[in-house]
Amino acid sequence: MAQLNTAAPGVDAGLARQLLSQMMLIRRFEEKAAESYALGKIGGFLHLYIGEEAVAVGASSVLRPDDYAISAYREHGHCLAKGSDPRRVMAELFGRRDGLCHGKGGSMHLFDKTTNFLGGHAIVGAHLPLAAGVAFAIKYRGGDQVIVCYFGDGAVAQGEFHESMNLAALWKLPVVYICENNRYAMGTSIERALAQTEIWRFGHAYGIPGEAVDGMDVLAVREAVGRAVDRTRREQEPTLLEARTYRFRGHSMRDPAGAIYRTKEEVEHEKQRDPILLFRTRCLQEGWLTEADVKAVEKDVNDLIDEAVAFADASPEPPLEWLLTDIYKEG
Amino acid sequence: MAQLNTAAPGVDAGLARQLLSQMMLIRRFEEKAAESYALGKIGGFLHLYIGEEAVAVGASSVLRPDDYAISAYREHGHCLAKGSDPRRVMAELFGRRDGLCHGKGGSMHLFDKTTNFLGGHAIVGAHLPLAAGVAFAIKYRGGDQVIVCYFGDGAVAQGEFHESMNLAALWKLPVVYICENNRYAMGTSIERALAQTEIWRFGHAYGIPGEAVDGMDVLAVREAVGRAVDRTRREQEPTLLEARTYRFRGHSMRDPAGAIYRTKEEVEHEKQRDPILLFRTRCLQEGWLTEADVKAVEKDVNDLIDEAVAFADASPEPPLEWLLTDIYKEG
Amino acid sequence: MAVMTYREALNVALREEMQRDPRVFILGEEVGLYDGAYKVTQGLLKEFGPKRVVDTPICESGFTGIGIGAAMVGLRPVVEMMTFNFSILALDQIINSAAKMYYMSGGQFNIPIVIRGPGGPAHQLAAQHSQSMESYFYHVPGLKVVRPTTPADAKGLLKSAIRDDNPVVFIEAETLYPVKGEVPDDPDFTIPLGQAIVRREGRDVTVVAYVGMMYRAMEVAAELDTEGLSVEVVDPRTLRPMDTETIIGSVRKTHRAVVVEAGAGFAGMGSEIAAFITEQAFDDLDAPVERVTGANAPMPYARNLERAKTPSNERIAEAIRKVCSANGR
Amino acid sequence: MAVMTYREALNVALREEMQRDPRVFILGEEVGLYDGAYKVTQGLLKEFGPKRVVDTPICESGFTGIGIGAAMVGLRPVVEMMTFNFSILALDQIINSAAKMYYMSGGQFNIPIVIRGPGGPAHQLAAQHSQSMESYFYHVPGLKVVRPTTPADAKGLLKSAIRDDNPVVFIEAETLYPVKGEVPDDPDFTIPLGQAIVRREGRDVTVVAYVGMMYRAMEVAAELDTEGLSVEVVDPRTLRPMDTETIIGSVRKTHRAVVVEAGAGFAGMGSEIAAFITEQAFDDLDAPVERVTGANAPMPYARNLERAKTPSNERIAEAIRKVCSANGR
Ligand SMILES: Cc1ncc(C[n+]2csc(CCOP(=O)(O)OP(=O)(O)O)c2C)c(N)n1
Ligand SMILES: Cc1ncc(C[n+]2csc(CCOP(=O)(O)OP(=O)(O)O)c2C)c(N)n1
Ligand SMILES: [Mg+2]
Ligand SMILES: [Mg+2]
Repeated sequence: MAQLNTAAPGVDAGLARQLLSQMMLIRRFEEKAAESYALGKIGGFLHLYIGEEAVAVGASSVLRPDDYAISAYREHGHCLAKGSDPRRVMAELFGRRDGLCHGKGGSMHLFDKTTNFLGGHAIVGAHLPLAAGVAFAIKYRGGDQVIVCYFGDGAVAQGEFHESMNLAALWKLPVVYICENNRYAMGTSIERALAQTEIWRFGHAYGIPGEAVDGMDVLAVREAVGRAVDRTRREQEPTLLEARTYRFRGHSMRDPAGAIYRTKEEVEHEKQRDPILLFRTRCLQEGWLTEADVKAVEKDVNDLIDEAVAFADASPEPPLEWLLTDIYKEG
Repeated sequence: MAQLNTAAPGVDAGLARQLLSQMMLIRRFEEKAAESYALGKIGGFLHLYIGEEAVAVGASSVLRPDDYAISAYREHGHCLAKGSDPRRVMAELFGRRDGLCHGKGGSMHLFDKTTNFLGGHAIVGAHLPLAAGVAFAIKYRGGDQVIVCYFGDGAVAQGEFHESMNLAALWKLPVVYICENNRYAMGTSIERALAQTEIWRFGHAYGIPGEAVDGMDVLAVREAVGRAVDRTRREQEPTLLEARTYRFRGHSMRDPAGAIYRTKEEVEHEKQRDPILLFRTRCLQEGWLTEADVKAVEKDVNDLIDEAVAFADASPEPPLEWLLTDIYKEG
Repeated sequence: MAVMTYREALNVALREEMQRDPRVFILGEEVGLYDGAYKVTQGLLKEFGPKRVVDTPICESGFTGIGIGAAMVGLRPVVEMMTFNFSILALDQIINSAAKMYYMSGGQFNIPIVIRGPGGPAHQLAAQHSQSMESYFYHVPGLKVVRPTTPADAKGLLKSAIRDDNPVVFIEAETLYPVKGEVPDDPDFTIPLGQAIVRREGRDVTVVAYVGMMYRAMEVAAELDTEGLSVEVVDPRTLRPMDTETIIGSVRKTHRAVVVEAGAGFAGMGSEIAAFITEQAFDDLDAPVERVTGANAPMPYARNLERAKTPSNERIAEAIRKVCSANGR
Repeated sequence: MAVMTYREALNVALREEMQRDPRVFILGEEVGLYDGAYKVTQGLLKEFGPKRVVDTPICESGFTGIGIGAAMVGLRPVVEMMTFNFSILALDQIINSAAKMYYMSGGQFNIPIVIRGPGGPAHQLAAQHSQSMESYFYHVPGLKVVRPTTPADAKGLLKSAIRDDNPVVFIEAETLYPVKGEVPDDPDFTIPLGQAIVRREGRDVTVVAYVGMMYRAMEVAAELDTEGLSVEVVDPRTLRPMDTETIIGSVRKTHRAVVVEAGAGFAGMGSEIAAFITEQAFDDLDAPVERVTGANAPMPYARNLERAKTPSNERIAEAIRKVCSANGR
């Protein structure tokens, strides 16, 4: 089995536990969401993040609470990693009153003002300019926050990718763009979508520094994003990171196998690099955690997610009048 | 005064006369159009090409009649260089029945099916995908034509630039993109619009070969476009050329001076590199043409354009019923 | 006649037209290797190869522009929008390039393109993925706009759209893909664009409805029959050009009209239909035209709110009863 | 009261609101160094500096998205579309991001943004640069849509739009920029969004019209006065939310209505206005509502065709006479 050997300065038991526990929380959340989808408790599109947890967790671990994050529709992990209450996230997936968005947004449109998580956007590419706009506002106000913008490899073909890179570079906006390159946009591999498959290189044209990072290695992500965030915060300039990752499931619950466009062997091969297994092994090897620690984390996570499901289940449907609220803000 | 010294293999009196005469024709056409605009015979927006003639003329001189060309709204020169009858082009500007488009298109929407000139598009950036589509059709049919797509530096910030580059490179489409970099998009200099001002370098990211060329030197343009067209025709792959040029007038007749955003000195300096003066001098120096030849060309051109104006003037307004024709093509 | 689904009928139409005319090709996201996100293009890559069934990256404006450019020089592209929600990114190309080119060029360059894909409210897809997109198109001179309701219409209208020399926006109903019906086998079977159809004859009131709402109207009509109300249901099928004649003819007979639409009501298709009915049949009308429309809200995710967003059978029935009771029937 | 042009009134509104609220800034093509393609932002760069008056490259989707992102976290951007024709490139951002965000987020993120610029038919700008763009917006829940007719309205409504907590699409009339009128000086003068105004009282017929068509309606009303026809002219000013009350009130008084609009008629704003008038005042109407609209064609370049495209005074007068003669006045 594959192993992680990146340098790990400054990692201690506390950090290791935090990273492992967040990744496991997201994984467990997603598994339960899939179950609930099968039970008909969640409807619509459900895009699971399973296999990609190291990106959200590694990246979020270097953000301040007042930093912002924004994402597309495969955003449960980003939202949870930024600190949202799993109960309210699950309730949103269930379309219930106590959901983050009171049941109006659903899986693809999670928003959490309390954690500065800015959505949850389902038009591929459209949130890249929004991220630049948030960065614009940060700069306008003279703040020192940054915004992290997650997007898929599929968004790179979209014109708004280019418009955003150009504007962010031209105006020196503090946004860290993180492309989660899982090599497929639905059934289209990057080779069939992009004339340039080394996505971070697109930054060159705009003078945007960037790099590719192993998105299955939470510490590698943490380091790369850490560097990027520091630089972006300091220089007030964008960065483009490419996190190389893989989704273990289909594109959404409606593409359960994801088997038309990729081989079983490929999927099995990639699963050898499960970011959670890899990091757990590393934690044990390095002595950051014991088997007992890991078990405890696992139990805590399971309890939390069971609680989230129970909470979501118990939350009532939104009242019918809410169909017509939140359309216009009054006064 | 500046001089042209590019190597000029294969230039003879015939070619020299052709190039000079076309550039002068376009120049004279534009001057007369400006006059006619002042007289109220032309309305709306009128974008003059004065100063940039070497690009259209150099490029068109290497195209076959069955090759295509497409452009934006500053396209009188491209249309004329591709072979349209100046009388019908002028009549279109006048909004008359005998105009290329029967008066429905006007200055910004010249189309000529007989010369394979595909417009005349006024949404910045929007014709770049159209060009790729024409190239797609060429390839689909197994033809060996190319399409030349002219666009301004302003279009580079637009998302469709990126989408077009990516698709053309990915699918290996025979389109020669020629960016006419006149350093301004209306009042916005490229430095204020683009994080990368060496526009041809944008090709790198997509693996599109390209180069910058002196757009004031008709022979240099001819050579560079010649090479690009040969390569594109042979390899069925796109090319991105950046022709460095300058518009001597304002953005349109409504911005007559173009003086808010650039200095008089800059404009005067650039006028020293008037492509027509430069090429005329060269022709005389090299002995391709005599003073008498040049005079004769000048006279022919003046006559042609006087005739074009007379023709346009004499052409009636389109009949009112035409308001409602050409909306749908009947089976 | 074969019985097949709406989805299959579309698939057959595409296949037949591709067999018939080598200039026809398909372009869009996941249309090939994946066999279509909604499987409408299933098997076509296998039959016609990658030259004619072309998978694109995600760049709606770019690939729609490619289709329009190809159509300028004589190909006949069928561009699939994975769902019509994404067509908004290509709207400039569809409206400023496709719809206007024939006019701007003074009749030189017509654009024989079909832009097709699923649209309308779907199941819990929320605000950005579940909406009636026809409103962005039917106002636009130069476009034709089709919304097919039955499998037979899906086939016959799509074939006409592909053979049409103009840009046709062809919005299928995402929720109707599995619906079955009889479909003529004849490869020359087509349904002309711009012809409405009377789905059900009736004496007391005309209900105008298309796609999903047509099925609801038919259910309601059957129910109300038992109450002694005779409902005529007219399906425009093509929204532009609109077959006002058939609709007006029906209203002149029934003297009452209800228009049903799934989309938001303010300035929707129903507004135009109500307006032209009133204009052309004012003296025949015994009551103002009633509109039953989707709520003027974005689409919510929660199931109960979603259900409340779109006209229910109850609301349709209520509107019918209301117009029928006005000025005594 | 000062007399100033529509353009100046807009300029003053921008200046006052920028002085009042440091969160307000302007973003768009040529708004700064060039002082605005139509000079609406003249002098603002000089007064407020490049931080608050931001020139953008040509990328409507990108810079509108930047505005929306900035609004998400509390700024109050005014995004200029050089002309509204180009807003079609930003339509996804305006509709899918700005209009829906407050709803999708369950009331967490409202988007206080104004998208403004000139729109409507202009002079010989042809199909792609001369069109009534409001039809892409007024159907959309979550947006407010304003079309100011007079200099005072331009000022008062723009100030309200900037202070509004929702996305407002503010479409000025390109041809009205030089029109002069009295404008209140008070920096606290605003006109609430969603309030129509009766421009002229009359007894016999209600004409609903806005921007350029309002001026034509007023001219026609004055002419017809000499024929003994008393015309009331109502200007909605805001298209969404529409002040149906004022319009219906007027129709209940006059019993007749004509709606005038510059844009193409099929499924235009006039369809909705005609529809709700008929719905709400059916029994008060002595004749069907007449619509006088632009031709259902793209905008031609030739001067004579262009003139024929948009409703003339003659056509407006004819429609008024027609409704007034129906069922005897
Ligand atoms: C503009 C647009 N076009 C198409 C879609 C449909 N769609 C949803 S997700 C997706 C694939 C995106 O892939 P990628 O960006 O790589 O993200 P991933 O799903 O791999 O996380 C597509 C085509 C969409 N949502 N938006
Ligand atoms: C999408 C779009 N946005 C804005 C405009 C208005 N506009 C017309 S020309 C122009 C400048 C274009 O500059 P460039 O591409 O460099 O061409 P040039 O005029 O220099 O030839 C602008 C902003 C437009 N026509 N289309
Ligand atoms: Mg992907
Ligand atoms: Mg330029």
